[in-house]
Amino acid sequence: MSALGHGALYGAVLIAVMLSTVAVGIWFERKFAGRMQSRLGPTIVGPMGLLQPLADVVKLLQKEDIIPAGADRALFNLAPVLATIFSLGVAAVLPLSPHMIAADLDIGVVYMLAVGGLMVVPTFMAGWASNNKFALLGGMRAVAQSISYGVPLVLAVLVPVILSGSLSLAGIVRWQSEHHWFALWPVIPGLPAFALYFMAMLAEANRIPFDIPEAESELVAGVTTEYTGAKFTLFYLAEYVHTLVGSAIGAALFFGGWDGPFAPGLHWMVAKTLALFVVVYWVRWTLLRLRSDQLMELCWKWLTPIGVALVLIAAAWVQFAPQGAL
Amino acid sequence: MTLSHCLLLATALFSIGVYGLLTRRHAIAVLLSVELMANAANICFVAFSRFRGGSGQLFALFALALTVAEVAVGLALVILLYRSHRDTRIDLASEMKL
Amino acid sequence: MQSAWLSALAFLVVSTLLGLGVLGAAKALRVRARKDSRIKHLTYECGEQPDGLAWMQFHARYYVVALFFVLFDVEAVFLFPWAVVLRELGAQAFIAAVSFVVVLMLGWFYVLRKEALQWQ
Amino acid sequence: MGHINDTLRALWTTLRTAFRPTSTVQFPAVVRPRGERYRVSFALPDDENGEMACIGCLTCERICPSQVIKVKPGVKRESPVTGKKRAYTDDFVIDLSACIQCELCVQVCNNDAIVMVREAEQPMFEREDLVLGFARLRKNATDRTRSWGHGTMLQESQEPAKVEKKAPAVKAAPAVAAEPRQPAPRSPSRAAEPPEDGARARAREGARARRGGTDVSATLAFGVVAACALLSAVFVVRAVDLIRAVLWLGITLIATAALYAMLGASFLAGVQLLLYVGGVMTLMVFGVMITRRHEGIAPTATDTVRPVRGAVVAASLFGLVAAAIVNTDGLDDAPARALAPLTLADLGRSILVEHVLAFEALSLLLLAAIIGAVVIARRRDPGPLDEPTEASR
Repeated sequence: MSALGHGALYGAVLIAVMLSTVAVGIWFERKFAGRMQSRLGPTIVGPMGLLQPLADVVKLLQKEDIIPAGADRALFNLAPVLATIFSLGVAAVLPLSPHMIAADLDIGVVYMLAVGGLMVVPTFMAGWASNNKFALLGGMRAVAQSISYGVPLVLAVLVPVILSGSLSLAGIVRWQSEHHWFALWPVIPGLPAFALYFMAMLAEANRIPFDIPEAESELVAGVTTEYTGAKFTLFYLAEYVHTLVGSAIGAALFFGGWDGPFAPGLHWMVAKTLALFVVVYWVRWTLLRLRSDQLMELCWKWLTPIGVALVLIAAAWVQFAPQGAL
Repeated sequence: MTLSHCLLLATALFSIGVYGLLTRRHAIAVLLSVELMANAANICFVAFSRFRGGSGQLFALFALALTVAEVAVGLALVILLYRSHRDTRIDLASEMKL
Repeated sequence: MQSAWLSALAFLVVSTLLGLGVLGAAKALRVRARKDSRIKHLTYECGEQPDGLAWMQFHARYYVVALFFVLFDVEAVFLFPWAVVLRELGAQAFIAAVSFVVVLMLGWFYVLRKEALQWQ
Repeated sequence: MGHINDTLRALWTTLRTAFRPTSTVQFPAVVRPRGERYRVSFALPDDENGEMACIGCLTCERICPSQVIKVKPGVKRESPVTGKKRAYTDDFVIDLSACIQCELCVQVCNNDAIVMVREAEQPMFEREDLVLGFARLRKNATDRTRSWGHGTMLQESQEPAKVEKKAPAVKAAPAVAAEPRQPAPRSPSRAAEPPEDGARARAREGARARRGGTDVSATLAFGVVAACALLSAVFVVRAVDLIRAVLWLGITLIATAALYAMLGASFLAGVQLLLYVGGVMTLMVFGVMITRRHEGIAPTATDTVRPVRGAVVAASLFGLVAAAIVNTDGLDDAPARALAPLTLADLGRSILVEHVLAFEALSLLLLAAIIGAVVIARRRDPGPLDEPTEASR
């Protein structure tokens, strides 16, 4: 019972924190994007437009709920809820500080990959249940992209696992705080593995330059074409949460998570997460969308073999590096 | 939760799989039924390993990998069946030649 | 360990509650439409009358992609336990895994040569 | 690597722009100064004698490219001010809705009788309100600020008067920097720490002491999981729609994963989710989508054959095995406390030491599966039947 209570409490707090972060993140993204395009961004609602996300949410929740004719109603309604569950659920294994972790699974990395990988289910479900050609195409493409980039993701995540010899996210961070951040040392499997992870994370969260499934110019809005109001909000939320949790996991796996001088661990973790979060938006508002075939070619011809090579290099490092170099 | 509970659950799942295998004609539905049966077998492995020790878990791990290979090739055959007949009923496969 | 799974379960339950809560809030807040019409529920096809069902047949390359994904996942699944014991077992484990990966990469090379992953 | 270089340069450009003043301003709060030669509306001013300068010569009406000017010349009569005979205008109308503000009418006027003003007209609700009538044109001459030019001045100097260029209020964003400078987004440089042996970290690993729930709650949880698994399994074999069957299978598999977690097979539970639910289900879904006929699924009753016979066989199989299980002694013990759950390290050792041959054979099997599946599924004769129907590149 206490374990259940622990999980529920952490879940409630963490989800509340993540939602407010997402709200501020949306504001920040619009402001930052505006600045990058030499615009002002939101200014009217609240001071500096800070209440804009709130206004957006209220607006979205008031929208009429339309289910298209011929849709598979049960699956159509289930998909957004599932998307929320899976995107938030990954955060259960996130180590915020040495003692703040909702569920300290000994196989945290596998859990994270598995639950994150389940995101393909609601995506496809939404695309299929909408009875809409754009949605179905978007859904299929999203699933294809998601599973393709799942391969470099797994390989990139394997690098810190091999270097630390632990599958628990907290264990990996602990190893880094006792030795080195993996992004810094050993540089060769570490830093490229982070780059690989970052790209794969962008692709999994359907962020530009990997947002083919949404591809506004060709597929309207991909799987969310037929969604309105609250259900659309949930998908939107899931996408942001996915990015946020992905950033947090990147910070934990490659940048030492809570490790850092002067400040408490939680502050470091939050700072590193937000830094990565900002980089995601920075990339999003800078680069262009890749074409489907470029996307697949990049994944299969380049990232996958690079990932395999990095895994082998990491293993060789563990094997052959002089003890002092660890 | 005891070993016999797990075994009964596995048996029930297996039987449902058998039912599907016998009654469905669509090739992919047949594959799904086979998945159910393999899943039931895996439950047995894991349950025995938990209650009696031994390397049942390891065997389940290998069995998972084997199932993946099986599904991969099975689906390839379904696609081939569809190519040659424009249909995916499994009884059409009786005359299939590569 | 099992207690951690229970915590994870509770976490998932809380996320579920959030999803359902948002839908419930929307039900409460929603402004009711004054009248409903059939046209409102038509699927969106850029303003055209929807033509036929949305279901379409997809190309077999999707299958190849999914196949490759599960096979690499299998590889990863076996590399996870290997990564944990790598330090302990030393060169023997290293060589075993290297040959495992190399054999799998032969498959990758084959697919690349056959251009089965070509998304064109 | 040109792509990487380009990417970094693009990132640098956006970052730099983000910290510069914006090109846009918040309008009602900040009003951008008008340009020197800003002009929007028209006025009919007086001449130096205080009379309306227009003599109704129609030059402006003729030059107007959009033909928005209508002038009604009046009769010649003596001016009450100077006593000289001059021409007058009875009416003068400009339709602002079609005016392109080319200022040609101002340029051709020899009398400086039509000028443009710097203040715009108020927004209107009706199209007719956009027509500037005589009275409004006259009123504009006194109420509004004149624009920079008038006819005689413009005619004298083909070149506009030199106007000192003021710095614009907001600098436009400069183009992409030519110099290929790279950002230096390195994380806070943290010197390599002195080496430390990994023994401490390894010592932390180890099975955590576990406190399971009571037997009752465990049985209850098992009951829920088993019910989920069985119910969804029934739907798997009964669902007419294949996609739904696959999704139901997903629930069976997730329930099985939960069961694995309850049985202490943590890693296997994760693998089940990762490999089975994420992977095999996707494979199945793709399989269905690829082999679906174009006209839709049209599920037929013929898909399920002889359900009674199948049910009998399945039920008798279940009865037989279940009876055997129930009648076997020693299966009802609770989870053996002595048997600690297998840790991942145990699993790894077991794979790499005892079963290394199976491990290597597995790689060969996977290789065979790849090659076999690709050979079988590859398109060999690109006939009309095999044409991709998905409209993508």
